[in-house]
Amino acid sequence: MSILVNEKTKTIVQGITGKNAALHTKFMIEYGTRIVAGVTPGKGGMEIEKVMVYDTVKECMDKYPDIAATSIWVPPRFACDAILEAVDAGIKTIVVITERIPIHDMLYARAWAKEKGITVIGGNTPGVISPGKALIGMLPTITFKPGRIGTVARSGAVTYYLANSLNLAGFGESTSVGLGGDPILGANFEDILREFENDPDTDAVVMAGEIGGVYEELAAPYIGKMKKPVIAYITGKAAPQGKRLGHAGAIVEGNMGTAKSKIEALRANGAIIAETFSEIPELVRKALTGN
Amino acid sequence: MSILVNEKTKTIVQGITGKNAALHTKFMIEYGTRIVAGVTPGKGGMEIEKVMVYDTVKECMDKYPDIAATSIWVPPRFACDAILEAVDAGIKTIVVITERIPIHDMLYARAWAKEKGITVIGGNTPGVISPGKALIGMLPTITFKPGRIGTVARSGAVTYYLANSLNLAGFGESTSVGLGGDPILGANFEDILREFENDPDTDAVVMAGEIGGVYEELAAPYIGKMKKPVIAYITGKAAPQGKRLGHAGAIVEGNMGTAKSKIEALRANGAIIAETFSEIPELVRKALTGN
Amino acid sequence: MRLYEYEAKKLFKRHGVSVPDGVIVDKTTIDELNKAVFPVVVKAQVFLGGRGKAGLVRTANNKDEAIDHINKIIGIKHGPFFVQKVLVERKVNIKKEYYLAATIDRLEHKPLIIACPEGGVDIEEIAKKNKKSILKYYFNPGHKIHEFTARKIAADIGIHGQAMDQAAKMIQHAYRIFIEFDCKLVEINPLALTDNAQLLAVDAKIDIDEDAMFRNPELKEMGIFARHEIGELTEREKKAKILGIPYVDLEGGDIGVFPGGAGFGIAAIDLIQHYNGKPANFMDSGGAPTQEKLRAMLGLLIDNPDVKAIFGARFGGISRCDDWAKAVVQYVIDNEPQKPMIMRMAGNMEEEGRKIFEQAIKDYPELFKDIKIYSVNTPIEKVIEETIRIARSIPDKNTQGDL
Amino acid sequence: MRLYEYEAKKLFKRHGVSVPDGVIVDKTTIDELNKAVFPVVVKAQVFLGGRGKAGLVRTANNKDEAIDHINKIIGIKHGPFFVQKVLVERKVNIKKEYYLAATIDRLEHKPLIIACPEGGVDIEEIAKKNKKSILKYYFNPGHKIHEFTARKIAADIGIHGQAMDQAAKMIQHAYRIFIEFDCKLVEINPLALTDNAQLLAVDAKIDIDEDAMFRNPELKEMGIFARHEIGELTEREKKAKILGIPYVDLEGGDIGVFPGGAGFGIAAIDLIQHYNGKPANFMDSGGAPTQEKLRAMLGLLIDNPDVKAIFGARFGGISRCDDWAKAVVQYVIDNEPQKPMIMRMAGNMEEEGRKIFEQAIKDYPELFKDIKIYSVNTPIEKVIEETIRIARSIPDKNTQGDL
Repeated sequence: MSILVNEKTKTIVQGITGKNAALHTKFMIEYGTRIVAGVTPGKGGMEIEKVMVYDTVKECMDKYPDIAATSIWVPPRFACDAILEAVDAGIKTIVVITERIPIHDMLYARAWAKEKGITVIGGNTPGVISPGKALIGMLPTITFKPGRIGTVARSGAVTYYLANSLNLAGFGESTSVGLGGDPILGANFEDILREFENDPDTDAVVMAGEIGGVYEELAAPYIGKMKKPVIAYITGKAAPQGKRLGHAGAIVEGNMGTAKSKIEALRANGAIIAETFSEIPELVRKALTGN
Repeated sequence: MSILVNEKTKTIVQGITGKNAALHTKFMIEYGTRIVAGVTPGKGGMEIEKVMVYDTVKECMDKYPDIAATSIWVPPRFACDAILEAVDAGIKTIVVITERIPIHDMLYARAWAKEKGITVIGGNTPGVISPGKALIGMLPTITFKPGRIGTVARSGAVTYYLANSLNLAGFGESTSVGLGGDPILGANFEDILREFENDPDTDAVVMAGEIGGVYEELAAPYIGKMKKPVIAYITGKAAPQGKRLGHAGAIVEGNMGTAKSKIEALRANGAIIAETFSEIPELVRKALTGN
Repeated sequence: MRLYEYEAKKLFKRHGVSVPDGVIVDKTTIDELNKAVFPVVVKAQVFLGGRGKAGLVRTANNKDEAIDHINKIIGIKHGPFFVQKVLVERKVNIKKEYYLAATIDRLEHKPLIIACPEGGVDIEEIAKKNKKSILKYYFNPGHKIHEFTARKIAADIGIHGQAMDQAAKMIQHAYRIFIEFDCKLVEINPLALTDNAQLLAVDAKIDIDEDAMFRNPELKEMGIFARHEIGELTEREKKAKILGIPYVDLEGGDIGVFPGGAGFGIAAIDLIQHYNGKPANFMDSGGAPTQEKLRAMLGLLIDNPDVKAIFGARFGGISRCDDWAKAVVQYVIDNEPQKPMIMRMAGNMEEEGRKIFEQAIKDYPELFKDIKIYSVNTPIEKVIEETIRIARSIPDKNTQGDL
Repeated sequence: MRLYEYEAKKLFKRHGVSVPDGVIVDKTTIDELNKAVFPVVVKAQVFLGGRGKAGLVRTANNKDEAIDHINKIIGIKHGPFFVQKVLVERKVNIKKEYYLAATIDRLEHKPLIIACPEGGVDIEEIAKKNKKSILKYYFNPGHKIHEFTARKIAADIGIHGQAMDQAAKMIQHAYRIFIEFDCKLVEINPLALTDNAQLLAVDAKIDIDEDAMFRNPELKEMGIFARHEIGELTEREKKAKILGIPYVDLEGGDIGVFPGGAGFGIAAIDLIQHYNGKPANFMDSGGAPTQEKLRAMLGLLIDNPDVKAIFGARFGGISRCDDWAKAVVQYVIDNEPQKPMIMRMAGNMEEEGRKIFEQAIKDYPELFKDIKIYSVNTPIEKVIEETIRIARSIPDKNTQGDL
């Protein structure tokens, strides 16, 4: 198994005619991802990497009713609409590569998806990979090896380093998920941790968070309930602090958002805290073997 | 019993400081309606007919958490907001006296109320009366007598004539409901027929519809399922016909909307059709006694 | 409230829905033709369909031809309407026609868009023949139309490629107009794809909710005001319109109907016909008529030479019987009408109203001799039957009313 | 992006939120004071709080006093900011102060309004002392604020009577500004009731989502453009800003950090500190940097005299290793930097990137002698430790990189 995507998942690419999307469509197909169609409004009928392009997601669904995942590569101002279109079509997993999506747009799209029980990963995610099975997004595939460790991180590059570090020590990944770097995200740590907890092919989870936002703190209570070990790596301990404007943020979020608050919340709920990438494999090994 | 309102129903008046609302507040109180508060934004602290005025519905609810009904008397442009305010506060029955509410406003308020399971009567309704118990609205109370016939009509005056006709023959009403004359209504015939069907103190229902709209046709299938007899009086057989602009209306509503289509739909589902007010009591009597 | 084609197109143009270039011309503004690009289509501005068959839509290749057409078309009677203005539009070469409309489904209580890959023809016929080709898209009240929905609609009716973006924008704009201007209907038929790949609203129908016009001041800026335009008005209907009274003359009637609200007005006409009487009019007093309005309503009936008798009824709800009685009494004293009036009064303040009539009868017995006032105790049908008898000049001398 | 108080108030005024009358003055526009109505309050325009205590908010009874204050205030350094402009506002007599804000709750993923019957004071203190007095109203994304909600908020914070309608309108307008201008924060503190029963936004804080500015052209019309203003920028930060590179100098550092995306940039700083090294900067290359941008990023580090060694890392995802290698090689060839560069390259197109470096080392052995390139097989921490060693001028001669 694995989570979110595997070798059977039929998937499409929204914004497939863009330069980057086209390039990574090629990479995804080469890796084994089952890309059955692409979408770019007004360009229906074209072919990109032998993938047929349609004008709308609905037309793809009419042709392949069992499409279960999509990735979104459109410019930021069109991203909200592309997500809504995928949600409306009922695609279960939506991976949003686009970065710098307006915050209010993302809140709106997120609420829609939530209401329909659809998983949105990102925006600004490098993607999701189930090594040896399939990739949705633009993760560098050579970095990942099949295995039984789930990883989830906010930053793209940190996702690569996590896998790299695990692989150098002989571990591999069941699935690696990039949550994305935008301020408002679809899925958060808790959503992905739940998936890993329920995945029979995942033995432990490595999560990497960073300064800012509240998703790490929000996930902490769930970690306390998990049976599988969670190794957490939080960056930003040495980062320069931004100042808040006004007081509303403090009223809503209190003291959340610092590396310290995140580490404390996670540790208090049983997460194992790593200080460097290199020590992660050893912490995983200890957690799994009990010594 | 009775439906929607009785002598125990705590109710408020929205727009109570208006001239008509104030006058009918007096009548309602005289009739026995339990009016516990009134609302006019910015006029909190006043008294109308010894009823305390508040700025918001929420303040009324804070004071009397068991308010179960309200009537709305505000000018049309404020009606949608007043309905939303009552829905938000969780008041179960909302009687909208205001007439000529913009159609799109009413669609919006109606959808909100429907989502929260709240009954909206009107707009442009003369109100609801459970004779001898309570009145919400501006129905002329002397016209109604306690009894076991439910009535529901679209037009205000027709509601009066129905009751008048029944009373002259010795019948009385469990509850009389004016659906209202606006093109988009909250509750429709079916909603009220369901209430009467479930009311142990109602033996038969008289409904009065008229040319235009689709509410009579929509109610017909439910009448076919009812155990209680329904006597229907439909006006507009001789009325001059308005012409539709464009074709969209015909595509959506087909041939509905004429007195003929309504009478046919109702008769086909077992409703007893009356031709005049005067013959209604006899039809009721026959339906109840079986001869 | 229906808009003329040229008004609807003006609104379209201001809000992002492309229409053919055109000018509006009446007898006094022929010079507007100088702005036209020929060849043009000259289209009579009336609410009724079937303009083409009636010769009210004509092509002109130059100004002289256009003037010729205009002179022929203006003044023609089409159904109940006299043509007063024509829209002179650049002729477009149509490659493909579609149907697009936004309206309200009163069964579902939702706005919807209706679209069809075929347009320009009788869409109701298509709807009957091939129901599947009529596509419906429902919206939740208060929700906006998303871009992807507009694209989906465009794709569903077969608009692809370059035109798709145009179509999606047009669909969005049309729906926004529908919502923002509180429309009951926005219909584009045909929505045309021209031979140079432009999408244009070649015909336009808009019906606006008059009750919401207060929040659309832009209509006033455009010279569009609230009005009645159901058909050609009779002189009396025009007078009623000026007085603000919904009123319709019924042909061949001899009983003037002076009802309370619209609902009973409709019932009264039915009942008069049921007893083989001939109602002369439909009328609506509105919610709580002033005494001036009530007197004006009575005046319309009294002044109608065809009216032999007046049937009146007031069930006091929000409008009180005593106010009604005062208005009637004052009218009679002021105008000394020579027609019988048979009326029934019941409901709120009935007692007070009765006293007003009793006093008036005592004070002016001569003026009130043909006026009968019934109370809540007499069924309305009896009052109607009595009115019909009186109108037929066979008054039953034994029936004197309840006063 | 934060707005200055005067910018926020300008936006307020244009969109229905009342503010005190005022003019904005700098050293070159003292004449603006002729429009002021005295007495006035002279307020320094800086992003940092605590202006009152710092003497940056002063009352003036006439023009001379105002000029005197302005001359004293402009140029003062407040925190990292130099005061450049002052807002000169008519002094209002405040009867009661409230707190009002709209922001986004990232826990709930919803916009909300925060209101408090107390304002003008330290609201965070109030929030700690009396949590119940801080009222929160959540909204569904995309839904508008209803009038009744605005009235409810006004009533909840104790605004009744005549001021209620004003308050409700202000709350609605403020929320609409929050939504329509894609704000992260709109804060009015205090929202003041004056002694003549007017409600005014006496202070105003707005933070706008820069990523949505494309759809708010009105900001540009108002002279508000995208910008950085977190604190006072160093010369190097200013240069980076002009180049479009997110860059922050870190005091006392000697290792230039040339990372991939922002996420790893943050991690790299932590790791350097973890191994007791001293990072000189934070930097973010953005999603898929051009070769020009990469070369400019390197230039910023090379030109910094404090930087002894450069730590670079590229994990090829959307941006490819070969592009990165080309940029680095070209920079070295063009600029002949005299600093050691220790770099790791892994991911997409790693093989192609490696070949580019191999070729360059073969072609320009002298230029590349202090440049070490590690591959995916060396843990990043080893590369960092090596960089720190080199920066401390104790290079381990045995470590030659993986090429």
